[in-house]
Amino acid sequence: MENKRKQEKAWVINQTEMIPGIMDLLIKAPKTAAAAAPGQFLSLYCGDKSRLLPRPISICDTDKFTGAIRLVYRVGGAGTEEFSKLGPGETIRIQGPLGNGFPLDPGFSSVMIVGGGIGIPPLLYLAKSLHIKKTLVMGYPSVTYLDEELAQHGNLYIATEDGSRGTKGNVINAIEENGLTADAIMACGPIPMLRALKQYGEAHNMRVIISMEERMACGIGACLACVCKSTEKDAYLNINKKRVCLEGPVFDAREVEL
Amino acid sequence: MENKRKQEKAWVINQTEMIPGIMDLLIKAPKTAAAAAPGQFLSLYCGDKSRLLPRPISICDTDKFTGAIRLVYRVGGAGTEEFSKLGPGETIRIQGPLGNGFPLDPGFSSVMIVGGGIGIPPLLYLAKSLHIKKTLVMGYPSVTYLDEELAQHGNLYIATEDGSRGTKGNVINAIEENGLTADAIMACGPIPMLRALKQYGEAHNMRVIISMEERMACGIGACLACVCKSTEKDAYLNINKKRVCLEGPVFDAREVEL
Amino acid sequence: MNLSVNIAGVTLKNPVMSASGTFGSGHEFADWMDPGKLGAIVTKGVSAVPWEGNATPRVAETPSGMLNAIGLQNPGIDVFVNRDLPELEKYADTKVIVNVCGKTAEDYIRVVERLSEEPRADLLEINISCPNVKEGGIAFGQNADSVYEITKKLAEVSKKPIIMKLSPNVTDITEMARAAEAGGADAVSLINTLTGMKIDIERRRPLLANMTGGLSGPAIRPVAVRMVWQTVRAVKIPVIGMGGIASAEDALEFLLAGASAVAVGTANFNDPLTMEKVISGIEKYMERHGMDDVSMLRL
Amino acid sequence: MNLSVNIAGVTLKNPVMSASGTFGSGHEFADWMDPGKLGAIVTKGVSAVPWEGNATPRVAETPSGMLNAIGLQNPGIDVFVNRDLPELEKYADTKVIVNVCGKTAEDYIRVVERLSEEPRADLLEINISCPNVKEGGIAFGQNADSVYEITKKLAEVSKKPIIMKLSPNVTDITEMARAAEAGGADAVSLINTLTGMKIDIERRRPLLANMTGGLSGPAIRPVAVRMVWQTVRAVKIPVIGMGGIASAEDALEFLLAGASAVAVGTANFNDPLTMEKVISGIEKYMERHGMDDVSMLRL
Ligand SMILES: Cc1cc2nc3c(=O)[nH]c(=O)nc-3n(C[C@H](O)[C@H](O)[C@H](O)COP(=O)(O)OP(=O)(O)OC[C@H]3O[C@@H](n4cnc5c(N)ncnc54)[C@H](O)[C@@H]3O)c2cc1C
Ligand SMILES: Cc1cc2nc3c(=O)[nH]c(=O)nc-3n(C[C@H](O)[C@H](O)[C@H](O)COP(=O)(O)OP(=O)(O)OC[C@H]3O[C@@H](n4cnc5c(N)ncnc54)[C@H](O)[C@@H]3O)c2cc1C
Ligand SMILES: Cc1cc2nc3c(=O)[nH]c(=O)nc-3n(C[C@H](O)[C@H](O)[C@H](O)COP(=O)(O)O)c2cc1C
Ligand SMILES: Cc1cc2nc3c(=O)[nH]c(=O)nc-3n(C[C@H](O)[C@H](O)[C@H](O)COP(=O)(O)O)c2cc1C
Ligand code: FES
Ligand code: FES
Repeated sequence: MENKRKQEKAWVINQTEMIPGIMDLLIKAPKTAAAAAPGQFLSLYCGDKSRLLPRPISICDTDKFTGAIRLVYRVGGAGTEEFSKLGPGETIRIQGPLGNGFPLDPGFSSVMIVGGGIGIPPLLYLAKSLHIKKTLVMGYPSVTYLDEELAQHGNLYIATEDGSRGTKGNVINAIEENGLTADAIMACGPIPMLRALKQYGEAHNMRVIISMEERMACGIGACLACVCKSTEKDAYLNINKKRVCLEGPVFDAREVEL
Repeated sequence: MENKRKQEKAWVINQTEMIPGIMDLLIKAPKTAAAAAPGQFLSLYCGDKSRLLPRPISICDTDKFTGAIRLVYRVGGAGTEEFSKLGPGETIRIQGPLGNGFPLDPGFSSVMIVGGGIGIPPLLYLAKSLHIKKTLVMGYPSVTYLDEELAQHGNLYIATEDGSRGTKGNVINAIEENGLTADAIMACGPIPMLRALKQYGEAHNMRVIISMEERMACGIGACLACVCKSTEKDAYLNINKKRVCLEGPVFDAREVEL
Repeated sequence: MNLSVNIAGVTLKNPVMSASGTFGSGHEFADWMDPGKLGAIVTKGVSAVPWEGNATPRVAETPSGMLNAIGLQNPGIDVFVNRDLPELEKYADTKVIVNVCGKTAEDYIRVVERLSEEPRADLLEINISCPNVKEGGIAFGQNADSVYEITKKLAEVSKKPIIMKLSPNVTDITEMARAAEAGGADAVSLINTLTGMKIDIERRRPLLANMTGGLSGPAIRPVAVRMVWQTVRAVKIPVIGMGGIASAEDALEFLLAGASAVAVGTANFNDPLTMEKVISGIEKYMERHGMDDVSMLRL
Repeated sequence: MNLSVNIAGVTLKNPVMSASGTFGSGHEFADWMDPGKLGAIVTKGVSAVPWEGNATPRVAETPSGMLNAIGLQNPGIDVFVNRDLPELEKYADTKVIVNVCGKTAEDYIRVVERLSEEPRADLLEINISCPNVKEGGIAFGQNADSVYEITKKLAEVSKKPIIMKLSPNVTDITEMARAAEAGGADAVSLINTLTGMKIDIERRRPLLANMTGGLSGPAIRPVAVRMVWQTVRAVKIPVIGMGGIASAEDALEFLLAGASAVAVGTANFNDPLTMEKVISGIEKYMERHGMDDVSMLRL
């Protein structure tokens, strides 16, 4: 068989801690980078043999010219802990790009890009790649990250839970406080945020496009681990479920139950 | 409780491949080095969490002043493969020194130190530390290693299976060919070699002191994985067995069944 | 060198197959490896009607293993036969083993009868060992009498050879294997997953929505090798071995133990090329040991 | 903060103990950790007369686990009582649980009667689940009737509370636990090892001299947690949980599942400080979750 896709052994170009607990990893993986689109993700594999399952991490940015991919991730469990130790020249096994990203020619002319917490990284790549009118709304617990870079791609509004910057509260508070409007919302973040945005979109007649998360095993549609509930019967699965890894992670909010 | 012993996090000073498949690892582990004696071994722990059991490796040399320990080992399975990748500045978890080493004040005045294959490394430390008349006999499959260093501590006779150096054949052939004699034999190597030396010693009325190997789990006498058969009932175990890790690895050949 | 093996009259070009449920309906992995290289493709369990499966989280990682509680989600036999099975035509050289699940004996019978008419289904693997569904599944597989009963019913209606897939969650695997043989099974496959559980200590509740799940991956390999070894020595029908195979060396443990063929499951999630590596690694081992037929591996 | 737990009338200052067979007779580890910090020391299985155990190799490494087939080598009850038990006097604050093995019911009875007279033996753990001996051991533990019978006999003669140690190599662990409870057990402990096997593909034979061995370590933890969870919900007597505990987080899974105490085995071989870390980690977790009694952990 020709034209098969392969896991890539990526080289670490650099890695820094952006803010406590959040790492900024730059890897060189030309084949994967070449195919990547905003909203897609990679499966990252651990070196430690006791950890078999991939860690899905969204593509935060790519440089197609140098073949670099940027990943921004939170150190939570053992796998991300392992990744956080990687230094320049070390390698990491990756598979991707996986899933369906955000529509880049979406058929509307203005969009609010809304991110929350560790859902923010893929939105940088999206903001860079989407050439329509963009307003950015990012919610953080307290310390902000990626905000300066995001601000280069549209007006940026910030919400922090502790009120240390921008609107005190969540992204909805920031949207309302600043009276922001757009034809549509594209969002990534925790489920409660996505749920609130879906309602907000319905109330304001805006299309809402969201990126979902679920625990995965294969990352390529084969194991049915990562399903979310869909409002309609999925054409392929023949039940009211969709695979986050294959039909998603990006869905029209109307398609899925939150 | 005071005076407890602890696993030590050792720093890799340097590692090189001596001959294909045999690594020469120098680590800094001052507490362990301070207590070490020839014939004792260390438990080396893997970084990879899927591999739980320690790898017992004999102490090839120590420098009490710098706190360095030298280990020479063959890359066989996954654990030694992992160790072979360690570079300067990296760390490895060790426990030791473990077991009982060779008698350094043995009550006889000349000794033949006999090694075979990967049993040779501990004999360098022994040769360095034993201040009686020493003759060294080392058997290799083909390519020799550690021979130059060994030769600094006594007359060295070499046997190679393929005859590429020294006597063609095994260590017994070398002993006989060169008409070597001594009051006693101290040896480390494969069981067939030890068995032959035991017989040779009985025939020639020489005391034979050997270092044994067995698969281990605890390395400190608690699990009873590593027993060998003993000729007499062991005072502690109350059966005809001895623990290689605690009563050994060095035994008088008369004590054990080979 | 002859790698081909015969399972109940069906010749597989090599003894390596996918483990059911880890390989979708056979084509999901096609971008990442060549399903046509396999001795057989084993498809995800299919039932008489579409099944929703369990709530998420459906998987959890465990040391050298994973828990799954997919709950046999599947699109139902109609879609499977009309859409998925034809997709596999393109791997003409590779046999197709369809994994069958059901809640009642009638469910199984319906699916088996339907598949009996499908030329692309070479063998049927009957899952009586899924720990993740409330009814059916493992309930059939943990008692020798019911293993015998269900096997007998299916053997009577099936026009394809049937492989009974056994559960390791039993006191004596050989008893189940003998019951399957007595009931007319053409082969047995083992092991399905060991029932396990992981507790999320921060959220203070079981991590899987289903509470318990099936443990698979290298962690369970020693149990699987032991059960295959015992079963091979207890029955005359072929034994298909699986459980934690992630390399050719692992597969060889099963083949040496006497398995006629092996399946790879969880390891595909870590590296889609695992099965291709297993096939070439078996070849290299045989070469190195001067064996020209895969049957020589058996101890 | 109260870490103490009560097992059958015996108070352990904390719920952490060594797993039998991995901790010698209690003092082997004393250079490397402080046995006096444990809630209880559980000693290696002891029988009426000295046992030779199996031939070597007795252990093999497996992914995130190990196989052992020590075969219950032990110096016999006389030496144990006269030499090893007095050694444990120095850990006055730590309870002693003596693990008992036998080939026949009479063997067990002899040892239990003897230990009944020993003040330093606080509790007896009856090993009816060792997969590595030909007679006795697991044979008693894989059938509810024989679990009941042996428990009943021992409960009658024992002056110490008895803990029946259950085998995971059964179809339904709760059945065994209920049989032990009905027979008069004061507690149950689980799990002993899962029977497994590893084949040395280069030497073309089982790696362990005994062919099969018992699988332990983190690999089996999900199975152990599941069985403890089920057992806690099936019996009223305390359940001591073990199987793959290597950290406080792991131990907490068992305590949340409802275990009254936990034992650490294989992990001691990797790091002798494991049990001390488990104790302090449990404390920290309780602090963080505002719990002042270890009994609050149970879900
Ligand atoms: C499509 C997608 C994109 C993601 N993008 C990012 C990102 O850009 N940055 C980022 O920080 N995080 C992202 N996540 C979450 C990230 O996958 C988890 O934080 C990570 O897998 C945790 O691994 P661990 O080893 O730290 O945790 P462990 O607890 O050791 O992981 C154990 C297992 O659970 C899985 N798991 C644990 N938490 C999650 C989770 N929240 N979602 C999915 N699987 C989980 C792991 O993948 C692993 O298989 C994304 C998740 C998905 C599904
Ligand atoms: C007291 C003692 C001293 C030793 N000194 C040396 C030495 O100085 N240099 C050297 O090269 N080798 C030495 N060995 C052998 C060395 O321990 C093994 O080669 C090593 O453990 C293999 O580990 P692995 O990860 O490569 O193999 P794997 O096959 O991955 O090991 C799996 C398990 O089996 C054990 N194992 C495998 N082979 C052996 C063996 N031959 N002996 C004991 N356990 C084994 C491992 O420790 C591990 O627990 C010594 C062994 C003992 C008992
Ligand atoms: C995600 C997942 C889904 C599974 N689904 C099925 C299934 O539908 N039918 C079945 O018989 N076995 C199923 N199994 C069990 C596997 O086929 C196999 O028996 C088991 O996982 C052991 O092999 P492994 O360790 O190589 O994964 C599934 C296993 C996993 C991990
Ligand atoms: C080397 C070894 C020896 C063991 N010996 C005994 C024993 O004598 N009696 C017993 O009841 N269990 C014995 N076991 C089982 C352990 O006590 C424990 O139940 C099992 O190993 C699971 O715990 P772990 O995963 O923490 O090791 C032994 C286990 C090992 C690894
Ligand atoms: S992770 Fe396997 S189907 Fe999505
Ligand atoms: S390795 Fe445990 S007693 Fe020697």
